[in-house]
Amino acid sequence: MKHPTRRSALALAAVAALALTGCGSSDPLGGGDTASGSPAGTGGTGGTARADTLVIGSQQYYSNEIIAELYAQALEAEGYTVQREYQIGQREVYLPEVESGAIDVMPEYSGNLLQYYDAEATATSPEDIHAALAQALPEGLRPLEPAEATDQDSYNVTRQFAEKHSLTSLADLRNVDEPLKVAANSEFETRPYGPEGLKKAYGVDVTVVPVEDSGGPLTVKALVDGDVQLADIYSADPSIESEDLVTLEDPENLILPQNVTPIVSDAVDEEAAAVIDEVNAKLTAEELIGLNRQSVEEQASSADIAEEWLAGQGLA
Amino acid sequence: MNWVLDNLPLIADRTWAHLATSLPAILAALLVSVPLGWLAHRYRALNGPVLTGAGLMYAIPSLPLFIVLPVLIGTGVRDAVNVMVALTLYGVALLVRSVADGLDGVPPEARSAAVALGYPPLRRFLTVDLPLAGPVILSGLRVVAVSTVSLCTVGAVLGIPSLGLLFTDGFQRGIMAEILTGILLTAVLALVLDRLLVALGRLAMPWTRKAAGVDA
Amino acid sequence: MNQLWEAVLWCLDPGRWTGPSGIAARSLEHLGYTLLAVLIAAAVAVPIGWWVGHTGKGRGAAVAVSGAARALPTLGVLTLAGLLLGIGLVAPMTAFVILAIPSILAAAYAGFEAVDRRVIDAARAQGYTGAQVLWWIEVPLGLPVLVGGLRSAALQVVATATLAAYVGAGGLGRYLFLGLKTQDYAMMLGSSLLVVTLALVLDGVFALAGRAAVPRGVTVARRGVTA
Amino acid sequence: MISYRSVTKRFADGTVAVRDFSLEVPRGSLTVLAGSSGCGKTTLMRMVNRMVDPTSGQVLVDGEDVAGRNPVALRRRIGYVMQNSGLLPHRTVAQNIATVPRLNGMDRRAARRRTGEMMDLVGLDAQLADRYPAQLSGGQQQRVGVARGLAADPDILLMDEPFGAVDPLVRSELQRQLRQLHGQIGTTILFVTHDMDEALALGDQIVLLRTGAQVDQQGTPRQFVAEPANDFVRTFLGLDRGQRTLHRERAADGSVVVVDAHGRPAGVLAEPGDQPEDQPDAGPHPGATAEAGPRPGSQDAPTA
Repeated sequence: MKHPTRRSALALAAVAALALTGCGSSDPLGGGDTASGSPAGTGGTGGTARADTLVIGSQQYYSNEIIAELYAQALEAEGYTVQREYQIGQREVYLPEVESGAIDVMPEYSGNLLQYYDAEATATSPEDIHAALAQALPEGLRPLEPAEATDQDSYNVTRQFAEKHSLTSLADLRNVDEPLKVAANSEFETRPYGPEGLKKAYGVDVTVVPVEDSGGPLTVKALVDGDVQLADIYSADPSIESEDLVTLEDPENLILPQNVTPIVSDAVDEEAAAVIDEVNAKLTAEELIGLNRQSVEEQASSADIAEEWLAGQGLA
Repeated sequence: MNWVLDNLPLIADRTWAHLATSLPAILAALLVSVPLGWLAHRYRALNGPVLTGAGLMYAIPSLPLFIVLPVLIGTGVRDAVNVMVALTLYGVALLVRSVADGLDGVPPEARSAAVALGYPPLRRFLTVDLPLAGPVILSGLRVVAVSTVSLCTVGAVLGIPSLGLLFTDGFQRGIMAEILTGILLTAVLALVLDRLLVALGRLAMPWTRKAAGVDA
Repeated sequence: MNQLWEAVLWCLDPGRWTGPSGIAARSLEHLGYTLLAVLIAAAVAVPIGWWVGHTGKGRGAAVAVSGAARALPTLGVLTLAGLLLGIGLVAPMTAFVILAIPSILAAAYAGFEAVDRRVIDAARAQGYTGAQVLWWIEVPLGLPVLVGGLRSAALQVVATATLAAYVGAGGLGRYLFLGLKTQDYAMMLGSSLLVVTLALVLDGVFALAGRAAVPRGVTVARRGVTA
Repeated sequence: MISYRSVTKRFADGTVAVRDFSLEVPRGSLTVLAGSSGCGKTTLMRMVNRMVDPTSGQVLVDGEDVAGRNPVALRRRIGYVMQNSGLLPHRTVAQNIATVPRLNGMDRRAARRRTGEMMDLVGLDAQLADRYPAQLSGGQQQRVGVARGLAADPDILLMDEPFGAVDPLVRSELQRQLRQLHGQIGTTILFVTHDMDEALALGDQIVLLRTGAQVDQQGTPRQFVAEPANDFVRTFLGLDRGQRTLHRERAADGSVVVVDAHGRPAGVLAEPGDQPEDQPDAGPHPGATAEAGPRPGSQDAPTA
């Protein structure tokens, strides 16, 4: 008690020493290295999959989990053994595992994934993006055919706000004379289609209010309550329709298309790829919104939703 | 409550993952804290640094620790080892002080009596000091158990399986029942563990039981 | 090593410190959330804790409530409150206050219980009223323990206040989540360092307050006699 | 002065601490309630200032039932000294002594003056006024306790084993001074102890109690030693073991030594004329300043 400063300093030194010794031992940013270096990289639930077992992952996003479950059940119907690794956070968590081969199938979104691997990418059309993505992916990974369904960021306003300021396109935001706040996940701040992109493409100033539910109910609530004027909501989100929101058009292609694109490892052979392709081919924008609606409004589990949909499509 | 009934396997799965992560961490925290606490108790010079260091550890936000730790120890973010190490660190942060306090509180008479009786040092530590410090250590361990179980949920933000996934998923889908289930189960797990520790403590330290039926 | 160095550089970049979303503003927000949460929690828990400690009534209930509150996962409370209350400060505050209450409540009654019963008995025998025992004996003698409780509550909240950014509020959590979601390790680690620094500062302030709170007669007792 | 009338105390758990107890404590007397722990003596004492209320029966002070008095006001009129002094650790000696006068509304200056008088009365060096209790020796703390009990000039002083925690040497000194003080101020003192030697040394009147506050014997010290009422009293006094059966023996140097039944020396027989002064009017208190400062390392070292 007599020498608080000295004690704190010692403690700081101890903490720093801990950090330093740890830092020296490995390259922290080598995400692939760290994951491949650890046999337990597949997470807490299981050991290494057998060669004939396909590991299917999903983002920490309910809609992504449904798509993963679609692939999983379709593969199981064809006699494959599937191990599920769902809800594995965001890209920085799961991509190292995908790259290391611990996960074989991962439903992804084309535009954002391309930007993750190549921040300078210039492609804007779905086809160009797909081609660029095939190039950008690390060795051992390949994208399968994209679905028609997209689930991309979109700027939304309430019907009332749109009518008050006669808004249909992002460009119309220039005519709004009040300060604009947009609710979105925090990474939106640095995305090319975020505030800076919006300023560059349309000359509109916005500030971000981070809400980490990926355009979920809280984001929508913030918009409807009038706490924010704009909300970044994924285009496949059923609440756009149920809350009667207006998605602002993006004539400058500021936001890259996010077609649902499975990323697979070499463990996925042509036959297995064909099964996934077949599912993906039936996955239209409307179908995806429908699936999401079942999850959010009927609170159905991904397994039930997938089972019903595959049966309805004659796929299982 | 429909959501609960429809998702029992999922809930069981998450509960299991939660226990599988938090229980080893609690145990590891105890095993690490005893020698550390002893050092802090035995060597005055180490007392300040160890206890303040431990206190500071608790001030590190859990979320970045979950991310930074794999960078430091070379595991994957979702690696069970990563989560356990992080939770263990927090547990140690709380428990070292209890161990040191408990050992400090051992009556010197008891200790010198043991010395006088000719106990060798390690045996004396294990059979006299540690049991007498037991009640204080136990109360620290109870806090650690409850807070570890509660803290374990934070990993869900990174996709680390636990009951916390019910929060993140329910949050995105707007299912209150899912979040509530997660909260209640976490609390129940913590409290059950707490009662269990109390019961274990009574078994292991019969002398701490309140004397029953003694006239006033 | 590199990582830590870059994080330190990130913290020290003067360009990041200014402006409404600069480090200075975010740190102040963070500190503000922490103090507000501790203040509200204290306003709730201290009177209850004192009442429990003074009367000896409801101790079982207080232990149970603070035990249960400790067991409530902050992330769960935060998301639930978020869904119910919308974005802004109310939801995270609710979670932080619940987080802070157990330590403060326990410290408030434990401080009273630590007062030698004989001292209180003697005071009553001298003719102190209940209120005089409370204000002149139990409160001053229980204060060091209470400050200790406020200290650990503040440290818990300061570390957890990063979660405020999860539901649309500010604080240093803004950097943390942004760094997390954009794989910006320097930002993530840097903001963590800032939180730890803030915690250190708070800890120091509370340590000083804790020492000031010990009545002189008790300090002397600890030091032993210097005749 | 203080009268117990068929007092019974039954605690919530069913224990009967006091059963049908009656006693008159004469004004100005020093009455000792003696007995083993658990005999109900402290409970009896605490009924006087309503720290405990009897289940049935009455306790009268100056003929008035205390049950009708406001406990706080009552307590401020009755001094109380307890074992381990019960001093407020965060108040100085002066503040502790001034407690009740200040509670009664005495202004700071007057209270300070009163404190000085009290410290002088109990033989405390004025320099100790600004010390904290933890800086005092056990004996000094007890003196402060007595000073505090007397500061409001009460008619009654209750003392609950006040010297139980100090070493024998200091205890006998404190006992001697208490006798002296009692003679000086004439306050009615009700004194509780389990130590029969202390009872014999202090009491004008001794009441020896057994479990449930059953009176074994009541009388003067002389009556106790000379006419023990029964075997219990005999045992309690140590009469049966010969500890108080004293004989004269002439020592080698010619002086007369008094020994007990086991031949252990109990004292020296004084010739008429050189009796020690222990009369109330014995002037300045010898030994009063013997403890002016704490003496680290001595038996009477502070208990901090």
